[in-house]
Amino acid sequence: MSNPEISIMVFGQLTDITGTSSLQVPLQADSDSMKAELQKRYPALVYARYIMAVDRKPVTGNVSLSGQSTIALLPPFSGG
Amino acid sequence: MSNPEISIMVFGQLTDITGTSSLQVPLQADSDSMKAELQKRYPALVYARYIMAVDRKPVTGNVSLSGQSTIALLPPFSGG
Amino acid sequence: MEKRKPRNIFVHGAISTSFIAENIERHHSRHEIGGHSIFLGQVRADQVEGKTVSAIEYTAYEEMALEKMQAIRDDIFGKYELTCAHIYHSLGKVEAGGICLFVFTSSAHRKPAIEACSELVERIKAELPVWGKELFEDASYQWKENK
Amino acid sequence: MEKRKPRNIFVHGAISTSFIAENIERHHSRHEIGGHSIFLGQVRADQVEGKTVSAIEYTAYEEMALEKMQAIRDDIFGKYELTCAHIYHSLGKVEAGGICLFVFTSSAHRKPAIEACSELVERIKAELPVWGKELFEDASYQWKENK
Repeated sequence: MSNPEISIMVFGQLTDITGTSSLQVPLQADSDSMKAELQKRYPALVYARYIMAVDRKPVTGNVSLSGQSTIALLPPFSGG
Repeated sequence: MSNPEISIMVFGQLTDITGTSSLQVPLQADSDSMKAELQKRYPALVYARYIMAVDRKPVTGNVSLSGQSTIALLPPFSGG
Repeated sequence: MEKRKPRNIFVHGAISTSFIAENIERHHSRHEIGGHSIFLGQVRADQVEGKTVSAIEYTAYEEMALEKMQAIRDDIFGKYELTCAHIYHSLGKVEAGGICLFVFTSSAHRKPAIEACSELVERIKAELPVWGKELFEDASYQWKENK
Repeated sequence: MEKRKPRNIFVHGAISTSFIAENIERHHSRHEIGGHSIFLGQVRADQVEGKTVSAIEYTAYEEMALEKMQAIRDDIFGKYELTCAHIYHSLGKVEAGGICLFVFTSSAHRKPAIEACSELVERIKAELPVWGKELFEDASYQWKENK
């Protein structure tokens, strides 16, 4: 059985890498495996500065994911 | 021969003591004698906080005065 | 902590001077206020390798930005004795010379308003998930970086 | 130093929000500016022994104040990298809730504008020969004191 797909929001300069602001990727068990999956699909992410946010909180360490998780990729902020 | 009169500008709460914003007093040789003359006329000045300005500069020490001097009495500033 | 709906800070396009004036005007009835501090961010026409920035296009992760802004507000109100604080940030395109950020704090005496305004500006730039895309006159672009 | 006629800073009565808005608006064509800092002093309806301040009446030793303000401007422009600075202070009566002081600084990056604005406010309050007479509702008064 393959993993269900989940949407990932992509912001700022990372959209230059992904070509879209909303990715559909197979759900992974945790944020570390999700990062690995994304880097396999978009090798340029390895060199990009970004953080992952899960449920609108920046991920520090590794957190587990579910189909209800809200996931986003955030490059350095540049508001103001 | 009596001294010529000179105008002295009075500002802020000092006008409560002098009753006017422009005094006419006999010219004195220097700022110290002028202060003494003013305190003789308005004894409440002894207890008032103020500086004298001559030609728009605060007087520090004693400066000599002439009929061309522009003299002002300035209580603590409270702008803004 | 109780869950509140965070207040909106985002406005579409440039922030107008009439919007700013109305905001100030609304405080004339607040007779306990003695000082207001305002910061306005304005889009600069920077030169980059012979090209000129003509506008910045802002995008944000809005839900996260509003939650974060509410947390920053709570911190600031805990730290400074303010009567009020108002924050507005542009989304979408703001031409060079336009206002993209409006931070407005008020207090009985001047110090809290001045210090809180300055701290809010720093935290907004560092902590809100907002991105600026600097558009050049020839339709090329680069992503803004905050220092 | 060469003798210049110092620029005027005094306006009669309260400073209107439309005056403030026009002043900001005029900077939209200055594309090298990235940040503006504004301080507004507002007349507070302080309570003193059961009486309420209804207005402040400002007087100044104008010639001396303008010369001093020019000297302060020179200091500030020597110390901070500003594109411009504008200062306005009320004379005459300003009702509670009205704006009596408007300090407005601009720079390419935010820090100089913010720091210069704050320093200007401190120096204006400490060094300009201006006096505020706090008028109570019953026609009595007391002289304002700056801390």
